[in-house]
Amino acid sequence: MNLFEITHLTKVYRDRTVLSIDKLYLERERIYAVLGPNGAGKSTLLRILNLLVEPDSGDIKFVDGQLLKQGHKSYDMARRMCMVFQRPLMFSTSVYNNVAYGLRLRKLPHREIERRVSEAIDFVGMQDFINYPATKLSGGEMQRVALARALVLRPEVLLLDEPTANLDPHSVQVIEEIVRKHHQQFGTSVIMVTHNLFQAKRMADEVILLVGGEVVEKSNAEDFFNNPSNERSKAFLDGTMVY
Amino acid sequence: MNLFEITHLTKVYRDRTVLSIDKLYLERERIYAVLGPNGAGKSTLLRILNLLVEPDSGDIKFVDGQLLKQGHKSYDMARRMCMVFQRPLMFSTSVYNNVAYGLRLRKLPHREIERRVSEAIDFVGMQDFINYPATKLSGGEMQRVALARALVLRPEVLLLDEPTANLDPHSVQVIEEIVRKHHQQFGTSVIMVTHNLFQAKRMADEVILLVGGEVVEKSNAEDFFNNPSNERSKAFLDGTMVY
Amino acid sequence: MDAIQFLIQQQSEIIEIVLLSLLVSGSATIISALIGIPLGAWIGLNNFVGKGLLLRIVYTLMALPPVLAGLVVYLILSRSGPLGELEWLFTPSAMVIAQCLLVTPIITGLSAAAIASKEGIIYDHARSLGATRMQAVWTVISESRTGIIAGIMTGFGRAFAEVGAVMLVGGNIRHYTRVLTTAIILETRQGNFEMGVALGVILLILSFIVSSIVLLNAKDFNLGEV
Amino acid sequence: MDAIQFLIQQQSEIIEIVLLSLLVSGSATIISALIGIPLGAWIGLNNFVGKGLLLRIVYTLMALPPVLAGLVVYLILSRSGPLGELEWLFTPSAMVIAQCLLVTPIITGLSAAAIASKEGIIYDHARSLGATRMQAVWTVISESRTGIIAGIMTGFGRAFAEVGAVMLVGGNIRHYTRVLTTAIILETRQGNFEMGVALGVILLILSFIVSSIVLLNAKDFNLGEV
Amino acid sequence: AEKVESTMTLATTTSTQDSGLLDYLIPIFEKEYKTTVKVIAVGSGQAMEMGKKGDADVLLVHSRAAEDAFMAGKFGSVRKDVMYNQFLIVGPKSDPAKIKGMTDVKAAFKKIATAKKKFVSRGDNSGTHTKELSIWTALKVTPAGRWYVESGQGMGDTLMMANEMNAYTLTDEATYLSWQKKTGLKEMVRGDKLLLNPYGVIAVNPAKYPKIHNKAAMAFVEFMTGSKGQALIGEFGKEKYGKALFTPSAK
Ligand SMILES: Nc1ncnc2c1ncn2[C@@H]1O[C@H](COP(=O)(O)OP(=O)(O)OP(=O)(O)O)[C@@H](O)[C@H]1O
Ligand SMILES: Nc1ncnc2c1ncn2[C@@H]1O[C@H](COP(=O)(O)OP(=O)(O)OP(=O)(O)O)[C@@H](O)[C@H]1O
Ligand SMILES: [Mg+2]
Ligand SMILES: [Mg+2]
Repeated sequence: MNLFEITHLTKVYRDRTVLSIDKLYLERERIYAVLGPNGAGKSTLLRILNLLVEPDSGDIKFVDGQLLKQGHKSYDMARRMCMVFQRPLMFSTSVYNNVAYGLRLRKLPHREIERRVSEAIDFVGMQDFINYPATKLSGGEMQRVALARALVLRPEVLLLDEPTANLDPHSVQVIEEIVRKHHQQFGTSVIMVTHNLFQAKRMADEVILLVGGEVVEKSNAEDFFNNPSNERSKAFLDGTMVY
Repeated sequence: MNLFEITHLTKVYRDRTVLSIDKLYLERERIYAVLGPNGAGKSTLLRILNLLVEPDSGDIKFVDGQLLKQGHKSYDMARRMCMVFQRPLMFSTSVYNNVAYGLRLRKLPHREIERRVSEAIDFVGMQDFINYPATKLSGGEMQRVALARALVLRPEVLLLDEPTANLDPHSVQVIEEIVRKHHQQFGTSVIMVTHNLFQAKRMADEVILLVGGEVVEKSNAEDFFNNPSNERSKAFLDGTMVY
Repeated sequence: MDAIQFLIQQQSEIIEIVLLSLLVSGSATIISALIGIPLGAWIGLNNFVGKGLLLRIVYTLMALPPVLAGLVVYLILSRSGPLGELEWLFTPSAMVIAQCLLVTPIITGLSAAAIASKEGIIYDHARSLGATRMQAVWTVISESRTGIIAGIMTGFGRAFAEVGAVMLVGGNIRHYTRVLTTAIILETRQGNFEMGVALGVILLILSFIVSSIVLLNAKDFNLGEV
Repeated sequence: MDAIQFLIQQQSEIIEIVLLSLLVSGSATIISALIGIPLGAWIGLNNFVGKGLLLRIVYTLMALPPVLAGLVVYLILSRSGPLGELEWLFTPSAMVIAQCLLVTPIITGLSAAAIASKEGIIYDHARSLGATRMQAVWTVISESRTGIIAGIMTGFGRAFAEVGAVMLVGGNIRHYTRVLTTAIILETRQGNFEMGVALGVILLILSFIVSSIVLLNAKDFNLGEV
Repeated sequence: AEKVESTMTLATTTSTQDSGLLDYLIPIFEKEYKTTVKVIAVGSGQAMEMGKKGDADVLLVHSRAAEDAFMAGKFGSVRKDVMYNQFLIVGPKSDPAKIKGMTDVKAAFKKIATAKKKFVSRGDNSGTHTKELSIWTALKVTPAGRWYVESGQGMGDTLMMANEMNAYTLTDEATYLSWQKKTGLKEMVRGDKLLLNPYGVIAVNPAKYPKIHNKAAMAFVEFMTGSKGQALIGEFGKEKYGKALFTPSAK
């Protein structure tokens, strides 16, 4: 069974087709890096996978069922994934409550929540900020909390939209380590958008290059970085691509 | 004359001293990179320089006058700088109007505004989006517009807070080029916060390393990257620093 | 001075009036909030055909004159009206209904505006963390609470201060449906302006207490910090 | 049907009443907006000692009963009052003043809430792009306009629908200070309920037109898109 | 007619406006004296308070005791009787207290009180309410209990309320007639001389407030109590109700 089977997906904003994917199959329990220039449709793709945005056409199969079929959406399936946004929004309450949010929705026992939230906050190195108002955090601190908020739910799929863009080099390592550990321990599938080619190299099993809403290349990470099969991939990697 | 002469600067948030700089002199017409872990106080420093946040103590001299003296602020001087925020906010209007904002405030002639705005939008590669609602842009597109909105004003000082964090590799190059050009052409002083060490290496004349609100090292970029004089700098560069 | 003396003499009657005022306007506000906040959230969060028209109607009804609201409820509850059987006319229940007509559009319209002006992305964040539709709406409401609380206070103020509707459907019956505003009118019509003002001041003091309690929850005002 | 026939016969008088209603409530709303929006912006943007108290007072005054507002203005403008010299009692000016007392707190409180709930960082962005304090406040107001417009509409609705204040200080003088709401009261008092309702409907239609115009500017509602 | 100020403020009770009397008289007066009358219709008490504060130039009210106190306080310069109409006891057609046709108002009140049948009182110190209270006082009865409802409202509203509650009430004839179609209440008791409802016209004393439009006020007093005004009053209502609503009574 595949993780996602995306077919004939299109999304139009204001008469511009920002996403147009004819066929894209993703496997389970892997780490995908989605690369591509600004405005390529990366965030839009993640949002569609999480059923936050309705595409103009297209169906999506998810593991054992139909996530999206002819406009009919299965929110129960979407709940098995979790997204960390590119510009994460903090709920105007404490860091603790932000991280506990998803667990409370799931009505877990109080004790369990407390344990898991503390653990997740420790993971991302925010233990000193547990009672801090989350909206007052620095950019990097917010990104960590946003990640903890997702990890604490142990979703089957993690959708990460540039999750380390505002982190310092050491924190990037730490966070990558955490994601990798989750991936190994729980078999979490990860789809991460990143502009950091080194990160993609370090983390990804597979790379997807999106340009202008289309999948230009999808291949094994090693191949992608060492022998890009495609002119545009090569240009992207060289940083010479002009969009 | 120095660009900034910062003395005895402290900022306390909720009983935590997040910034404490005894003495920091910055020179004119140079590019400074401010490095440091998340929560080090980098953004807070920029905000204070732009008089957006009031420090708890400290004075700041700016070029030929006193920017901040015993709580007395000179907003006229602050207007000679321009800041690009870490999480830039778009005014809910078109890209054009966002970029024209500062020029309109300055009551420039209509023609002049039109010319300079188009030029700035071209610079950052957003010409196709000139009438697009700015709040609908992708993360990277917003960062470009935010940069254009600042550059168009040709300020004496550019305060950039992780201005390329969400940009794709090629765009990073383009934007760096633009900043460098502005710097050379107009003698703009630049202070940029970045987590991208390569960027700092490429761009900066001088590097300032902030850790825990304190200036750990301030030195010539070459020296900093090749022979960090300080244990903590070394650790930061190696990515082994644990905060 | 006379007015104050009089107030003291009439203490027990005034307490009765005050309690009924709070009960009627309080109930009307709560009921209206239970209708208006979800409705406002729905309008604020969704785009649909006819949204503009619906909003315009809501905003129009903000200007519903109390007398008209009263008249409509009166004609419905009157013995000759469709719900005459209930015998609700000239009871506190009728007053609550009439005030709901006035307050619901206010809370709906202001909740819709409060929610629409908050970042649209709150809902998405909640959903992506596994919230059901209802839970996500609740999160949006809770994040927009400053505006919604302002709406609730505006609605309460409207109910608490209005007289046209409660006068008509309540009848200002002594010891039964007399509230502060109808008492003020009664005094004014008799030329006892000082008494009118004195009762008005009592009303404002009560409203001050209510707003003090309610504002505690409006976090965006940062009332904790200075 | 009678009511409609009557309305047609009385056309010119009704037009006169409608125009005065719009003039009085419109002026009161504009004046209140000119006071309330800057004041609300100031409260919403700043933290200062006494902010909580000030907010509570503003929210309290939202519940100012029209009759009380009318009474206060009456006592001030009365020949025996401090401003009796002006001879403003029973003129449209007096009605505008009394309605301003009712509307200003509403617009102030709702503007403050709208601005406080928007991202605080709007002001900073404006300043960093070289806006003066005033220009930055203006930017914040403009970005919070959905909430502020809702506040203005609420205030207008309040003025347009209220009767207690205009009745007291205007006197409901035919051809001079009679507005829609006082006309409704007059008809109701005479038992002409149909006429009362008919005038009420006219009032609502006018309010619908006003809200249609005003809502065009409330961008967050995304009325353009569906 | 002599020259008077161009405007004048008349404070009056709602009954004169609501019955249509003023809409009928005022235009004639205005034309005759080339002046504009601002009619402010409020409660009797409020009208007199307006006189005391100098906000009205002339009053047309019906609350004899209060009017006398007003004159004694030198708030008015002239007071004259203008007209009277009748108070009636009205009630539901079923007439549960069996008072229909009685002419002795006290006896009728007594019957209502003993049978504890619903009675709606204005309860607002208006002329009508004062009259009602004087009857209870004469009977040495303190009305209280569930049957005795104090509405605290105007006459029209009180009539509506009595109708909804199947209750009796005391009303002036003018208001009763104009509301008759709405309420279906029936006339029960009339004709007792206790039930006369005299209206007076008072010119506010210009000595207190020099800005009072006294000439116009005096002209109005003259007009209302003069032969022309009195004749007009005697005619008013005949067309619509088949009988005059007010009886002229100027001496
Ligand atoms: N709600 C929207 N309304 C209109 N246009 C939109 C909307 N969301 C996205 N777009 C446009 O669609 C295109 C794709 O956006 P998307 O956010 O998916 O890009 P991205 O690949 O994530 O880019 P970045 O690297 O800059 O984050 C962009 O050009 C953007 O302007
Ligand atoms: N308004 C505020 N209220 C409370 N604490 C604040 C506020 N602003 C910043 N802080 C705290 O001050 C510290 C420094 O914040 P700052 O934003 O300057 O960090 P930074 O160096 O820019 O970090 P990053 O790399 O994550 O952007 C952080 O720990 C942050 O939580
Ligand atoms: Mg993106
Ligand atoms: Mg920062």
